[in-house]
Amino acid sequence: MKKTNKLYLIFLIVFLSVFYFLVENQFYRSIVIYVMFNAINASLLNILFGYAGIISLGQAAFFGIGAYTTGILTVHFGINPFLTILIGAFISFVVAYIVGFPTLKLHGHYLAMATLGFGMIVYILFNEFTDITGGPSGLVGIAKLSIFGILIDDESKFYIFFSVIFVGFSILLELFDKSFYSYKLKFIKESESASKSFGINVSKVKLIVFATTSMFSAVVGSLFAFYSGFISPVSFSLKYSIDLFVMATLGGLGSITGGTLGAALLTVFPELISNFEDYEMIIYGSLLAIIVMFFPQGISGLIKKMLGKYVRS
Amino acid sequence: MLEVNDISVSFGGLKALSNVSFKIDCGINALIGPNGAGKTTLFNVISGFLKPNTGYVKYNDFDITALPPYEIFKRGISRTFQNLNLIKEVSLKENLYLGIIEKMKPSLLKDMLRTSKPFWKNVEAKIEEVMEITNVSKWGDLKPESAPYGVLKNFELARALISQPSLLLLDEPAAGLNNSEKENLANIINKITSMGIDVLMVEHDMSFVSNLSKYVVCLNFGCVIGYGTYKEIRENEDVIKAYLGDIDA
Amino acid sequence: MQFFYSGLTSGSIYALVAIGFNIIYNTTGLINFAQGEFVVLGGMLMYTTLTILGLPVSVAFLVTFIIMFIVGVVFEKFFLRYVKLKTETNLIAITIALAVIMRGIAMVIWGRDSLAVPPYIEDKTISVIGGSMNSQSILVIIVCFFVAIILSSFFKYTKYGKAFRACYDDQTAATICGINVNMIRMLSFAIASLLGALAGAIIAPITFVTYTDGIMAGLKGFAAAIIGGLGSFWGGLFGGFALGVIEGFFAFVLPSGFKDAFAFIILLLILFIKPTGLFGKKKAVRV
Amino acid sequence: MKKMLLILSSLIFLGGYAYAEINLGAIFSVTGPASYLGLPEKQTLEMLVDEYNKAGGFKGEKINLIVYDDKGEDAEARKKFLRLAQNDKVITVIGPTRTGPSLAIKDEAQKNSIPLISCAASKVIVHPVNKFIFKTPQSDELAVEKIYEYLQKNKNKKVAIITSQDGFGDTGRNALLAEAKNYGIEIISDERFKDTDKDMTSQLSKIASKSPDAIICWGIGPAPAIVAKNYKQLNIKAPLFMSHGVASKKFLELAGSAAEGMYLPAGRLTVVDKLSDKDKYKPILMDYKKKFESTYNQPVSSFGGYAYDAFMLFKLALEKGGKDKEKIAEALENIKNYVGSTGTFNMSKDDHNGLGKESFLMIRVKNNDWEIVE
Repeated sequence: MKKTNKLYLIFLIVFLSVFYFLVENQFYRSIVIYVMFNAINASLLNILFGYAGIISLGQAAFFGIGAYTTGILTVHFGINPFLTILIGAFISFVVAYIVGFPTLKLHGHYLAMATLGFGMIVYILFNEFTDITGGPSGLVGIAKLSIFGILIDDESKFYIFFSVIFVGFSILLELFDKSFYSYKLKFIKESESASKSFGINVSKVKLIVFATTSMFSAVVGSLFAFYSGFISPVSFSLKYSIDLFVMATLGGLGSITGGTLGAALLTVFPELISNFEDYEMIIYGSLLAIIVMFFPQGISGLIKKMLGKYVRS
Repeated sequence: MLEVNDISVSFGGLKALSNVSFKIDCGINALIGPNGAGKTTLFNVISGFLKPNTGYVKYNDFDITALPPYEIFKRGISRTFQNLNLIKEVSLKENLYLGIIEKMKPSLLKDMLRTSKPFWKNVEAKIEEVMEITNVSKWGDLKPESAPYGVLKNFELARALISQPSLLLLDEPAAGLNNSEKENLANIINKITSMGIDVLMVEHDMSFVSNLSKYVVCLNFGCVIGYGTYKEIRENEDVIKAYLGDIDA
Repeated sequence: MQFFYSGLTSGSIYALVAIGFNIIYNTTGLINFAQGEFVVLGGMLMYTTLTILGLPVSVAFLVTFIIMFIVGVVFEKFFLRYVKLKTETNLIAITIALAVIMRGIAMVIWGRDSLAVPPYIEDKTISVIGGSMNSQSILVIIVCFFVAIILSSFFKYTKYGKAFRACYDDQTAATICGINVNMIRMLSFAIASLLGALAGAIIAPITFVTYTDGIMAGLKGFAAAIIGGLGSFWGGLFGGFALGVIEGFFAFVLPSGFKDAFAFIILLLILFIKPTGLFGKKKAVRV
Repeated sequence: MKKMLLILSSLIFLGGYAYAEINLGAIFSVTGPASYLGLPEKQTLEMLVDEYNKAGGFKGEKINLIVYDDKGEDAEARKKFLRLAQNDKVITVIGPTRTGPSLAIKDEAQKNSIPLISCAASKVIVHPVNKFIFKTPQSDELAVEKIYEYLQKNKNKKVAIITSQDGFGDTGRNALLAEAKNYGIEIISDERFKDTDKDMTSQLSKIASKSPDAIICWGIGPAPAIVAKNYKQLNIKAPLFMSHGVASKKFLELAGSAAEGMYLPAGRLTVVDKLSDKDKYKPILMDYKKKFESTYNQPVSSFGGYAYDAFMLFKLALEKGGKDKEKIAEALENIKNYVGSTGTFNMSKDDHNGLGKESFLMIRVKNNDWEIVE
């Protein structure tokens, strides 16, 4: 039984609380909030991809389903915000289950293409049903969440609320990583034939993992809708799915801290170099290339090597 | 008791197996035959990886022909693979988890909340016991790529064993082993059968088969050309012809 | 019937990109996400050589091909080869990284506006049964078939072609038989880059060139390669035309906003029913 | 993670320390799909601020212009707005270029009570009216009314529309569908295209089969130029109308001979040299055109004009209301008949755009150049 990597979790809590008190400036808080959004999505993709070997290039679609369910239900039907999160999660689970059933029989590039195609279809539906989803000009005026009577409408309140959720999610992830169940995913990724002959119903397990990760993406999508108050299809396009793929790969596939580290780097870095726009793309691409070429295990692999035996993630 | 009845399989015109029928009972049984005789194809049919065109397979009078591999496992049939199917990312000990992951499941909640200490102790005990039988205990913490071939073979055997099957299918267990390793393997297989587990193995090495197996089935070009005790098979002309080729051809 | 002709035009673009995918897939088993960027660079180089430098058409094509050949070589030699851990995901990630770099360079050099390239042959519209075709798109379709014929014969009959295919089946075996695998991999990227450039160059007069075109071209080309069956050139060709005609058909029949959605739905159906595509070879999986 | 903390804290000191100056923020889509709109806007603003500072600035204080790129995405626009508001402590923000990003930062601007002068066209930005939110481009309704008036005069009743699937095309389509009724016009075909599409002949042949009196194509960038080429290829007889989104030399270059005889409503900037001398906009437009083309040696684009007006409005409000954000917002709201490059601005409590139909002229393409029709 592996020891839970408490050091990483403690570090997260310490960093988030110290950052809250040290930095009053809402801009930096919004950056950390965006890092947390990307970290959860990238970690979910890491489970799908790094653990179970399911190459999904359509995760932005489920993130979008959650956001749009919340957006549509609060703007057009005025349903209680919390309920919309549950509805969004449920819809996403069902859609993932139905789509996953035929898709997960595929492997490698075919699976990547099928999920990519699914993501494109959902993106086009967001664009086309203009009267409900607001089409390309998006959906304005999404209600705000209120917990125990406090309306979460500004950066600091959302920062606290979302940090709690993010830490909770990371703990859940950490426990999952050390649980017996995570071995099952690793076995499936490495050799489906061996797993099958030892009683693992491979297609069912893959389907459950795919549907659950999509459900979590939808929940985060709903929170994203509450946070930004305005959503448009642009943020749920193929570009975001590929960004998540790059974050998970850079962070380090198959290691629990991979998603978060990759998200942290790739959300903060563009802000640092944002004053030479013309060259931002070239710098971003070269950074990507260097890390993929020379740090194959991703950053978490790098940190593990540097810290040696202290941290066992 | 495994009953194979009138099994034939053809890959687009090529008849890999044609109306193979035989029954095997407890103890060590061997499936022999020259290369390309259809041994592995038959193995894949029994373990559910390949659906036959005709015929059926029954285990303890329960038809398992149409069952997917993981259902067949649940009925108590485990197998090893010809060219090693170990999980490289995890340590050899963790590879053994695969054998029991479906049999001994901790409640997801208890497992997540790290309060399942007794469960893990039980698992560790089982692993120690199985590693003891296949005497590979000291290799447990290594990754597959850093252990010798013989040890890997034993680990695959240990993985099949830990799932407490009633029938163990071994796909060329002795292939690639030197004599001392073969002897070691023979003792392990005897220990296994003494624990009440039947064995059906696909094997080339006649000396290995002779002193181990009680009952032998010989295949050639997809047909059964003889079955019985090892002595009967040795005298069977078809078998000799199949192996040594026609004297007057 | 016009949708059929418009389908053929856009289909031929997808087909050429799909063939580019297949070349790299055939020798390295890799999907090159930067294939769309080769198309963009091809078009942009034509713009520079033709409109700015005013070179004659044939010289312009030659210069573009030489530059793109070098780009393909550099792509493989200085990037792909230095990826330490060559897992499938890392190799896909490096092609994405290079796609971003090439897009950035294209933006810096050629700016953000779309660039118009003068047509290569006299631009007139030929009326065909039930619709009309532009002379330039007919040229595109002819070049498409021409390329498919050359490539499939190259891969089937020439010595070098067999070496390419050997690398795909088993790299170690190929090396033992004296095939310089690294050279073959480099050549495959160079040819794919050439092909991408050709696609970009011949469609530039019809559709202009913008530095952001690479994403959509790559995506549709990848879909076409999958429909036709990964690895087969004729598959790439027909997959491209099939995707083009399907899109044209749905744009004609349905409210045209949904045409892309239906093109992808068809793609998913093909993937579910026959994962190896129309012409793909079934890869036997040994247990 | 630790090293990231260091970088972030160093940024805090850099940001907060800007010496006493007037900070003007701007967000444009300098990269991404709408980059050919955002770039001229950024260049125009930088040019005007330079000129204003050289002429002594505001009572001796220089304007420190901070421009960020939102890549045409809402999340980026939101991040960059918060950076301007919190870090750079700007007193006004000009931009963004596209409708989506503008709507994304609308309520942030309100919360931080920072006046926002958007360069995006959609009416939704200024309806419902908000104290701090303004926009300089004409809204699509005005352009649509201009076209429908012209159609009504020539008694074309049956109209087919083909619009792009992005913010610009979407708002245009809503305006076209809504305004059709009050001009007695019947929309007989409603086609769409993506701005990355390369061939629209199937949509156009569907339209041709319905034999409309006129076709209106609403989109920006290269795609409408392809629509023009396909329109000529299918030699459809009905006249082709375009939106003000294509009123630029660039479009003529792309469409080439296919644009011949095409109609479109456009701001005066596009046809400035053809305006009669007594036109009151001519001097401003000629001055802007000369300065822009000499500084950047690129043809001036009407989208740059939106940034021009935004800065001029800000300058007027600054001179009247001083450096306080609230006062600037009030000053902006009461600007009356300011003659800008896009038209005459008459701001009011419930109209934060202030432009009338007269800001548009109906022009036609004649041998590769514009010709004023009315």
